[in-house]
Amino acid sequence: MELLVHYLGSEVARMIVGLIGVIALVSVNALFLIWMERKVAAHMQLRPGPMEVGPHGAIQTVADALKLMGKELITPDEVDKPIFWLAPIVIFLPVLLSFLVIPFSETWIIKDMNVGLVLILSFSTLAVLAILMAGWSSNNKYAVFGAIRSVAQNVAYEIPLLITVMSIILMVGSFKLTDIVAAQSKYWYVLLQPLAFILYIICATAETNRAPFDLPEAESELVAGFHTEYTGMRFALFFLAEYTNMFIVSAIATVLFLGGWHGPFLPGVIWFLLKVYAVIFLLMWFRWTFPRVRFDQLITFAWKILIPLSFVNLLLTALALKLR
Amino acid sequence: MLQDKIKAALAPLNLEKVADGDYAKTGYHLEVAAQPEQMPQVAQTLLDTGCFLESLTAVDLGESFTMVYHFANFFELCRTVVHAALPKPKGMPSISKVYPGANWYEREVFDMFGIHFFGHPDLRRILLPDTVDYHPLLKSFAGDPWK
Amino acid sequence: MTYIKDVAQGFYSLLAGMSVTIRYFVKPIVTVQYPRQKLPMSEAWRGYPQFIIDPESHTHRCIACEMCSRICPSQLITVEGTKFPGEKQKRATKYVHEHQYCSLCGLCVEVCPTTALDFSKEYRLAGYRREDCVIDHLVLLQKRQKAAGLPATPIPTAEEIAAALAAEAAAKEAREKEAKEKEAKAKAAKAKTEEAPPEEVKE
Amino acid sequence: MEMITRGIEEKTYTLNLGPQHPSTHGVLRVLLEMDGEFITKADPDIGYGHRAHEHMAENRNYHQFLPNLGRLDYLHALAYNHGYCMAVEKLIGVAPPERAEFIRVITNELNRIASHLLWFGAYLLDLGAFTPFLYCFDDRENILDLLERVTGSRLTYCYYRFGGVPLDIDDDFIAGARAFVKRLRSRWSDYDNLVTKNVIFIHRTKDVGVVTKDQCLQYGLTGPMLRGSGIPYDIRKVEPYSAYPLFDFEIPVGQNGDIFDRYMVRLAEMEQSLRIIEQALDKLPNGPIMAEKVPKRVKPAEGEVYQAVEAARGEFGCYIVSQGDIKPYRIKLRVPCFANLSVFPELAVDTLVADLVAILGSIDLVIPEIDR
Repeated sequence: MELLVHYLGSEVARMIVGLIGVIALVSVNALFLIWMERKVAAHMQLRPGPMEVGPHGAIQTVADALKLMGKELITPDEVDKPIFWLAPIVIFLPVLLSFLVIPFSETWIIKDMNVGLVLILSFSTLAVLAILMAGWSSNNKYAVFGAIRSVAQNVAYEIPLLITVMSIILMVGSFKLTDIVAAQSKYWYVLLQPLAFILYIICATAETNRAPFDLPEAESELVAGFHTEYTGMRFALFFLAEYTNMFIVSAIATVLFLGGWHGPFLPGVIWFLLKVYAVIFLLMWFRWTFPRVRFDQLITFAWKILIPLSFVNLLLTALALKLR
Repeated sequence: MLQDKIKAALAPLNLEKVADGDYAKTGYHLEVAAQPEQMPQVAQTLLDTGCFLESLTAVDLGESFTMVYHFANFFELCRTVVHAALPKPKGMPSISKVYPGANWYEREVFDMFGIHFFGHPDLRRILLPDTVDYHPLLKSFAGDPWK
Repeated sequence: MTYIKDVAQGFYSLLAGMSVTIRYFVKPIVTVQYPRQKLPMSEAWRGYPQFIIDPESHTHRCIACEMCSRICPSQLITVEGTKFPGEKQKRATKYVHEHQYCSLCGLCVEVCPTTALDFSKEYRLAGYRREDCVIDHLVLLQKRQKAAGLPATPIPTAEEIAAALAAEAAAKEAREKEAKEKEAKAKAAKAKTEEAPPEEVKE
Repeated sequence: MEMITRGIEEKTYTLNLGPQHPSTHGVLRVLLEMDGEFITKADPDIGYGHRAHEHMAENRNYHQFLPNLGRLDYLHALAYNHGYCMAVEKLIGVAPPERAEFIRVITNELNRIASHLLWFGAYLLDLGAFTPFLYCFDDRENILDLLERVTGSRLTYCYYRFGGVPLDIDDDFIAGARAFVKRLRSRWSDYDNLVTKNVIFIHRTKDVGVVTKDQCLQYGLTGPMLRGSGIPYDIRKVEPYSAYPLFDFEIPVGQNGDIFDRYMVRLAEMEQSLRIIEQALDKLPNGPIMAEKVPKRVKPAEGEVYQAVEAARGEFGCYIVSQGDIKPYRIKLRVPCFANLSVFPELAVDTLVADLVAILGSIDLVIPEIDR
C-alpha cells in the first residue's frame, strides 16, 4: 500500500485499491442478492428456496455462476456481431463506474466528487444504450420489443426521478454525496420528504426494470425481452448488471433519504449496507407482490401521476425553503 | 314454449322430418332431418329463435355421410339436432356465414372427413398439418399412416 | 378530486397486497424437501398393478383367464397360463406388464374375477431404458415374497410347462378316447333303437 | 438492400407467438399480424397436441375409452369422465345409485375448484404476478390429496364407471373435505387483497377483451366466457343432471363481459362449488355405489345420444353413435375451449401484445382438449 502511494500518489493508489474492492464487492454483492432474491421469493411463497448447496443454499449462486461460465457463448447467425458482443460490456461498465462516488462511510469513498450525483445519474442512463444495443443487434422481434420498451420507459421515468432528486438538492445545496449525507446527521430526509421518497422508489423500480415495471423482459409476453438470444457469461453479465444496478439505486436512496452511514453503535459502513439491503428488500417485496403493468399504462402513470406529483413536491420544497 | 316456436319457425322450410325427440333416451328435444341444401336456411331460422351452435360433426356411414348439427338455447332447455344425409362425394353448403363459430367446426370436419364446404371463407386443415393427404375419421382410413 | 382519490385508493390497494405477502413471508413453509422428507402415501394410490399375496396360500391367485389383458385399453398385459396336473384351475406361467404404456386406469384390477391384482404403492418409476419399465409380475412376486419372509412361488420353466401341456394333452386324448368310446357305444345303442320317435332325436 | 426497402414499404409485420411461448399454456401457436405493438390480425394455429382421441374411440370398446377422457382436459378430468359415463349409461339404460351420484357431484366440484384455482394462479402468472400462483397451488394441493384418496391419481383421473364409482369415500375423506371448505373460505380475503382489489390488476383487466352477447350466440361460447357477459347459462341448472337438482346454488354472472367479469365469475363459482360440496356432504345417503345390472361387456343397441355436462371451462358434450357393436361407431367430443378460442381472433384485433396475453389467459385454455 505504502509502496503504491509512494510511486503513484495517494489519489491514484486509492483509485486502484478502490476499483479492486469494487469489483470484489460487485461480484459478491450480486451473488448475495441473487441468493437473497430467491430466499425472499421462496418464503413469500411458502417454500424454502434453494437448500442443497451449502447451508440454506448459500453458495447455490456460486454453483450457478460456475455453470454459466462453462456454457458455450452462442452467437446466432444473423446477429449484428460487434454490437451483440459489445452490449454486455457496455451495460456493465457504467454500473461499475458508478461505485466511484458512492460514500459507504465518511472515509470509505473512492473519489468524492462535487458532481457525484450527476455522475451516477448520467451513468445509469447509459444502461439504456446497452439494452438498445442488445435488443437491436439480436435480430429477434421479441428482443427489439424489449429494447424499444426499455428506451421509452427509461426516458419517461428519468424525468420524475431527476425532479424528485432535485428537491433534495434544493435542501442541501450540493451535488456532493458526502454533503448530502452530512446534512442528514440530525434527521433523515425520508421524514421531511416522504412523497419524494415514494416517488424515488417507484422511479428507481422502473429504472432498474424490475417488476411491476419489468416490461423489457416481461417473460409472459416477450419470452426474455432484450436478452433472449444471450447465453453463458454474456447473459450472466446482464444479470450481474441488473443486480448491481439495484444496489446502486438503493445506495442512492440511502444517501438521499435514509441518512447514509449515520446510525448508532455500529460502524458507518455496516449501517450503510444495512439500509441499502433494506431498500433492496423493498424492491424484492414489490416484485413478488404485484402483477405487471401494461405498457401504455406505464407511460401514462409516468406522465400523468409521477411527473405532476414530483413537480408539486419540488414546488412545495422550494416554498418551504423560501418561507424558512 | 321454445320447442313449439322452433317447430313453427321450421314449418315453412318443408323439411323431411321435424319431430319431438325422446329426451330421456337420446338427450334431444327436437329431431330434425334436412337436405344439405336447406342447411343454411335451417341454421338461420334457429339463430333467429336464439339458438346457439353446440357442435357440428359428421358420421361416416360408408356410402354417405350424415352431418349432425346440435343446437341449444341459453335460456330455455331445448336441444335440437339436425341430421342431413350427404351422399359421397358431394360437398356441403357452409353455415359459417350464419354462425361465425361454425367456421372452425367446419374446418375440423373438412380436416377429419374431407367434406368440402361451399362458401366457407377459409377452408384449411385445422388440427392436422397442411401437408398430410388423409382424413383420419373416414372408415376407410387404415390407421397409422407411418406404419 | 377523483384523480387524487384514485391515486390514494390505488396506493392503498398496493399496500394491502404487500401486507398479504409480508404476512406469508413469516409463515412456516409448506413444501416438503422431497428426497429427504416424504409424505405418507394414501390408501388408494395407484402405482403399477401387482399380484396380491394370498394370506392363506402365500402365493398369487391368478388363473390366467385373460380378462385383464382383454379389457386393457393399451393392450399391454401378456398372460399365459397352463393347467398343471392335479390342479383344478389354470395357473399363470407368465404375466408381463409393460408399464411404459400403462395409463393406470385401474380396469384390470377391477375386472379380475379372483381379485388377484391390486395397486402397488411404488411411485419411483423412472428407468434408463424402456425395458426397465417392463414388469414381470411373477418375478416381482418372488421378490416381495422373499422380502416378507415367505416361500417364493417358483416360476414354471419351459420344460415344466411342456410336461404339463403333454400331460394335459394326454389327459385330453384319454378323455377324447373315452368320449369316442362312449360315442361309439351310444351309436351302437342308437343303432339298436333305430325306430325311436323323432321327438327324442330332437332333444 | 432489398430487405431494407421492403421493411420501409410494409407497414405491418408478422410475429410468431408460440408454439413454445410462456403464456400460450401448452402448444398453441398464434400468428400475429402486428402494426407496432398493436395487433391487426390474429390467427390461432391449433393441433400441435392432436392425438386423434375420436379415432381411438372407434377402435376400442366402451370401457377401454375411459382413460382417454382424463387426458382431454386434464384439469377438470372428472367432468369429462362424468359426461362420457352418463352418455353410455343413457345408451345402455343403467342409472347409478344415489350415493354414487353424490360422490360424483362432490368429487366433480372439488375438481372444478382445483381447475379454477389453477387458472387463477396461472392467469396471474400471465399478468406477471408470481406469488398468487403458489398460494393457489398450496390450496389446490389439498384437493389433489383428497381426490387421490378416492381416485388413486392426482391429475388424469379415471374414476367414474358405467353405473357408479368403483371406490367409496370414507370418513377421512368427508372430514378432509369439510376442513378444505373451511380453509378455502378463510383464504378469500387474502386473494381479494392480493389480487382482486389490486389497482394494477384492475387496470389490466377492466374493459379488456369484451365479449358481447351477440358474439356468445354466434360462436356458441359456454362457461365463464359466457356467464361473464351476463347470460346465466349453466348446464347444472338449465339441464339438471346427476344429483345437482337437489342442491341450492346460484349461477354467478358478470355484466360487461370483460376479463375482470370472467375473473369474478370464476371466483364466485368456486364459492358456489363449496356450497354444493357442503350440502352434498350433509345429505350424503348410504347405500351401494355401483348399479346392480351393469353388463360386463357393454353392447348398446343401435342409436345415438348426446349428453352435456358443465365443465370448468364450459359445456362438454359427448355425442355417441352406436351401431349395436361393442365398439362405438362414432364419438364426437364437443369441447368448450374449441368454441371459446374461435372467438379469439375477433377479440384480439387492435389490442397490445400484453392485452393479447391477458385475453388468451382469460379464456382458460387447455390445449390438449382443443386438439384432442
